[in-house]
Amino acid sequence: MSNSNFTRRGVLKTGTIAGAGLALPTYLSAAAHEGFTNAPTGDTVTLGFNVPQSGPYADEGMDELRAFELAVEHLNGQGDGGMLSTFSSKVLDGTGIMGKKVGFVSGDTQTKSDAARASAKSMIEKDGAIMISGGSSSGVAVAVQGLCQEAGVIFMAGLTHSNDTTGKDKKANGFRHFFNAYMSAAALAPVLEQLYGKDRRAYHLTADYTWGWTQEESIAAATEALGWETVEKVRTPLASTDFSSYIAPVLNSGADVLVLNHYGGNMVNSLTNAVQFGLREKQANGKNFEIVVPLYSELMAKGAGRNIAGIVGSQNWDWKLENEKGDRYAGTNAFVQSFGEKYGFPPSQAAQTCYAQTLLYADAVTRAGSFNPCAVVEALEDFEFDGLGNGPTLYRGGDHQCFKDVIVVRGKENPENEFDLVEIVEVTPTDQVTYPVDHPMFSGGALGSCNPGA
Amino acid sequence: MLGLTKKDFTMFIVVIVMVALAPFLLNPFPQGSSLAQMFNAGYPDLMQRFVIFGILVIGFNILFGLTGYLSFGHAAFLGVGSYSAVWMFKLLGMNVIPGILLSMVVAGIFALAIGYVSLRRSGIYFSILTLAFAQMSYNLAYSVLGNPASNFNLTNGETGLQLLLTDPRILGQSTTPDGSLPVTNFFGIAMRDSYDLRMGDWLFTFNAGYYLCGVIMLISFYISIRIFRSPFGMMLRAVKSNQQRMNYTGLNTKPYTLAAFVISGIYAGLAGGLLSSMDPLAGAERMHWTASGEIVIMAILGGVGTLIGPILGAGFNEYFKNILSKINDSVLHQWLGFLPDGIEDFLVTIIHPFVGKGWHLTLGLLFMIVIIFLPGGLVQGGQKLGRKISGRSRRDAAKAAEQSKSAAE
Amino acid sequence: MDQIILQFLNGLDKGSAYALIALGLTLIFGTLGVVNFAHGALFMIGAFCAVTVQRILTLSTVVEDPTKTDFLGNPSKISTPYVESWFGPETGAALIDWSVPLAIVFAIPIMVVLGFIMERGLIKHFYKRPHADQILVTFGLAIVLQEVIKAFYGANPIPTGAPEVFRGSFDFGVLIGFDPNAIIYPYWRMVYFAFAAVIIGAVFAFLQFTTFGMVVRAGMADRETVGLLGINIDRRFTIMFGIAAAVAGLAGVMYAPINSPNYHMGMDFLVLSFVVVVVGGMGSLPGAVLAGFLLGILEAFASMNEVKAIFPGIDQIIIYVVAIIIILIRPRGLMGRKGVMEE
Amino acid sequence: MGILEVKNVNKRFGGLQALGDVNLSIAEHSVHAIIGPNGAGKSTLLNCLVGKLMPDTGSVLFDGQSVLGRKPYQINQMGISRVFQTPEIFGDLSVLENMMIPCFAKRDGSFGLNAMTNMLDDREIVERAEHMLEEMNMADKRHMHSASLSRGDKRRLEIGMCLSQEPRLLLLDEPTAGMARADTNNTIDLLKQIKDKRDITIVIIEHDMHVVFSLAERITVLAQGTALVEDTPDKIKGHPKVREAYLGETQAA
Repeated sequence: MSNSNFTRRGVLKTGTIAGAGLALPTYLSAAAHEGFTNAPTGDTVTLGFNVPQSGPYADEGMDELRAFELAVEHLNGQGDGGMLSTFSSKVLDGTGIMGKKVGFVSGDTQTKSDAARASAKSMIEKDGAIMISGGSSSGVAVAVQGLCQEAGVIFMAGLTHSNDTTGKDKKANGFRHFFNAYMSAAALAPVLEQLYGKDRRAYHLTADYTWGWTQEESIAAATEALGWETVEKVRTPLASTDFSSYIAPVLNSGADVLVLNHYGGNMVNSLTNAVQFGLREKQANGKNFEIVVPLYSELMAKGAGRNIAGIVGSQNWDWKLENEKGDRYAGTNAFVQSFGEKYGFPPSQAAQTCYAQTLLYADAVTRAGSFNPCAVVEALEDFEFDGLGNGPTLYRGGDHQCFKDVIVVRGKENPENEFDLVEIVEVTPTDQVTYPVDHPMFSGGALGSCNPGA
Repeated sequence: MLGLTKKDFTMFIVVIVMVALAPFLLNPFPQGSSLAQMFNAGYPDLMQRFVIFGILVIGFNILFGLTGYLSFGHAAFLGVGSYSAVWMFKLLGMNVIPGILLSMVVAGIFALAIGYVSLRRSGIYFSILTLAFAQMSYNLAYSVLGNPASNFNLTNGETGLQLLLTDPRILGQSTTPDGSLPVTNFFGIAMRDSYDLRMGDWLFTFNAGYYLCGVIMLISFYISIRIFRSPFGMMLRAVKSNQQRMNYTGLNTKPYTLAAFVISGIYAGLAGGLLSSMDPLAGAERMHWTASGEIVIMAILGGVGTLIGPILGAGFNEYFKNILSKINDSVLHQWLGFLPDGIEDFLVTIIHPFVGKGWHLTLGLLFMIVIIFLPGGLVQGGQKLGRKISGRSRRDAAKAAEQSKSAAE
Repeated sequence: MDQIILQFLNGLDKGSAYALIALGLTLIFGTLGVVNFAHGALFMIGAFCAVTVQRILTLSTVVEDPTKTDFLGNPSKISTPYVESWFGPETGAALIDWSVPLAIVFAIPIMVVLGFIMERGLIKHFYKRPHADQILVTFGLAIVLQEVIKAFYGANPIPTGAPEVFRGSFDFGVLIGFDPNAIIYPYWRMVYFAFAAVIIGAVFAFLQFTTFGMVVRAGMADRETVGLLGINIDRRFTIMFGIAAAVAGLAGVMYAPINSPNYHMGMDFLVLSFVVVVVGGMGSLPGAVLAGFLLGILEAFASMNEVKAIFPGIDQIIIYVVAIIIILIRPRGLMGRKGVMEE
Repeated sequence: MGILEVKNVNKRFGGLQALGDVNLSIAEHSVHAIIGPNGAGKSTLLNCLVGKLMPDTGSVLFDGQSVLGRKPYQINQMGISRVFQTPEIFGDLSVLENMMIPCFAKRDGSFGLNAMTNMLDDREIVERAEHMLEEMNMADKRHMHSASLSRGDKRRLEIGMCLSQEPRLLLLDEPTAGMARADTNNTIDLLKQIKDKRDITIVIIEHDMHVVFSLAERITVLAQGTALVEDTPDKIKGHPKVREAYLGETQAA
């Protein structure tokens, strides 16, 4: 099949006739020139921000969208520039990307694989988006990443923590800045040992879906390596709202640590239930009973209220990082400042990851000198950078995962204000959370080759 | 013609023309204009959805519209069909026909089993039975049947069943020479192939997958017309009207309702198979009760028991869902940019809660408005409108006649 | 054994939430003949009444504290709730602490009025329409209500704690001779169970022993005849709608400390409560309560590790399996009347 | 040996003996009325004949074959048609369609998956239905929505629907209940016509003595679940037992 131009009133806008072959439809027919999907033709370039706007993660999605808008502003030279000034790569100058003004479209993933793909498809097919970013769950990330691979656009993952995203479901066109379950486990293990000792018995409650399973596997492996024993791994239905019947047997099971592999509303409810049952005041095996929530977010802490006090978990980033841990984490304050000025509250880790991903994409395009996804992939692979708030970071070429320090946090006992919910306990350095590309927890998939589409 | 009455045939022709010309009809605004960005719907994914959900609701209407049995678990068949088709692409090859056929067969078997049990009850008890079966399927697909670590990973859980480079595909290739996944095709025509037609500022996209779905939708629609007009269809309406009389007229209602249930299940399976053929990933959310509820909503929105209603209802729902969720503040500002700043900001503030993250709110309000004011759905709305227009033109004609008469005098 | 007792307690507690919601749903269905898909939304609004009361009580005066800075480096703001400055810090703090029980007082009039508005403004136009239309319009209303709540309160759950005295749990096991910690149960859940029992008892007593209740019961059995007696049954039914809304709202208020309220909690309960109502039998109040407790208890037992080891994933589907079995064995649910909602 | 033989039929509802050892023999080609006071068990007996209820003990033979344990539609297919107290028709369908359905049932049996032909193209059925409508004097109403018919027309339609199946036994459950005198007389005339023209047995359950005595050839009186007497109308009129059980009650009422 071929693209054709058909002039009726003698007005010929573009003069391209070229084979499209096995291609997604291209709205901008010049795409065929360039040999890749949605090549920007005019003076703008369109990015697609696909975030949950309805459903339980809607607030997180809105925070991601705010960060995207901020990033677009900074790329276009508006506002205070945020992390552009601290970013180690200096090719971005506030004139958009390669001189093209950055525009964006947004959509709703609804935190459903199907809906997220439909939304991403409409961005690619209708709006001519050349990069898709965002999302707040791993199922969605994997599904949209697969779509972008097939369509020939770049996917810059938002919040996705499952090992699979850059493990068995990794794709050449997809990149993840956020950390993953293995890294959480590796970062938490030494802290847990230090806080609770080597002789502990853990009881896992796990949300019964892909992300829950990989986190359970990672945490169990890391804690067992410390000498902890895993008493039981219990799967809880995703749709559960009341976890009492899963929490009730914990205390009598011989366990003295409860690991909650839950996220979002599930985690808020299970933690609230656990605290209701008084687990935190109990003694088991002669020790204080403890609760661990391996993946933590500000919004979850907010939802759990004072139940979060004293609960240990891990984060990709925290807005207090630079203030408390020094200028290794440069960029943090610049970002918090410009986000806070605009929206009136500090950004979440989801916002930071989305902001950083947008800048990283823009930077890679500029360095590559092309919007061609394959050129971008090449520019991002094994790219080392600094100044985006996480300290020195490597985008590993073997699996498109970022490697950087992981933050271990704890819920504050007496928060001073509504933003000050967690305290940073420890920052686990990069080399402790790094794993080989062929680690068994990440095996089973292949990047494949980059797909430029048309 | 084609065994249809003249009226039905005319309607069928109108639908054929609409399906064939959809790429034009759905892209009324020139490419690149701000209205196009929001209101144009002529891109392949959405056009495919229009016709696929059309098939789904046409099938649902055969059950609900004719027999009055309200199934609240129809999404299960959609999901089962989707999974079957993807499995076919994984195991056999990327031609869509085996996948579509299998999805119909499997959904039919599923419908036979669920229908056989559920049709022992009627009314809301039937609805709850179908709901219970569908929710069971959903919950199992999401968790137990979808654990990648187990040997029995039928559905791949939350992520959804997807193609892998390592799939066998015994009649095709596991991987294309350049290392990517092969694409779904119909005897070599890739489903995502498109033909772009540029006319001045306008751009129209003709997508292979859309036309395949469109043809299948037309066949499904034709079959549904035939069923509506057949003795079988009359029996189904009789079931809805008076089951007691059916029984005392020597007719066994169970096989009639079961046949209707299975037919509509096959339609749903077909829709699922087509969804997977257009985009080979099947997610468990397709089976969630809200998805079943959406099918009911589409049917009632369009007009229950009417022939054309399901297509209108499906189109209405999909269109607003896709369009509303993509409007954000910067788009609003772009639209209303011609207004003075104060008024622009004010209007944006007013509209803001109803678009983007608020699209559910708008859709909910639209449902309520339609259902309150148009009990017969959009079809009734169309009839009312038609009557008003024809009424006015008749009045106008009468007036004109009178005037010419008085002028003659 | 201790596990069984423990899960039984859990079941009673889950069951009391199901029973309360199903009771209101059945009241509306039994009296008005309307299938109300917005009932879950009423439950959710009840929970948000608790949130709102908490918000009102914590409305604060804000003063800048120059000694500290906030995250942007500006002087940080110190807020003192008005109630603390009016009634003194201790009384004020106690009031805030007790915001959930206080919300009951606040929720009753709100829910009743909301019920009246819903019935007079929308539902009454749907008495003669098919059940499918009723389902759709109330479903639309449920979406609208929850989206309005989302627009005001966001999508994130909002922690709404129980009063301090009800935090923590009680060790039942010790009382009946088990080891410590074998059977522990949170105080607030016990309060919830007791509360549910009182509400259910009150509704039954109201229907059984008041003339108003007797007329309503007669109307549930045969609307036309009661209408012929010259009794304005419609007004009473409107009041019943208000009462049903209040029951759902109160169930929501008291549920707020158990799980932090969020805007979609109504939808989470909706399907379940319909299953409960149908299993109980359409139109039967005792059936709804019975089925609520039955399904709650079975759900609790199904989540035991020992049971899951035999039937993997049973806790995901138990409710539906039980519903299917009961409807097949008993065509009209546990206590349903013949001919109700069978067309 | 009659066409319908009811032997020792018993039916209990909890503590209530609805039918006690009922025996009944209905001769072919006769018009047989069953009368009795309210609660005598008339409806219960009828329901036992058509498969809606299952007697506790006893047998019901239609043309030598037992009807017990069969579903209503199977009993209908054996040749028993039932007319209800309030006309049961397909209110959402047109009059012609109402008439076509029993024609299909007669020709194609209890189930036919005839989904691809246009029903109006089935000339045989359409002609049969139209013919029956003419016989019922309803041909001009054939495109009407049947729910909008008058009660008398609904009754005619229902009887016509039953007749179009060419049943051997027609059961009528108080066919004139709630009718005005004129409609009642019309119905009587219609039933007389049917009796004269057709090779059919009619069993009629009736309250209205005027109807019973103008139609019936034999009458069975049911009281308190048992068949008191069976005889010709003339004999029944003067029967002391009947006066006591039946007329006595009507006088009191």
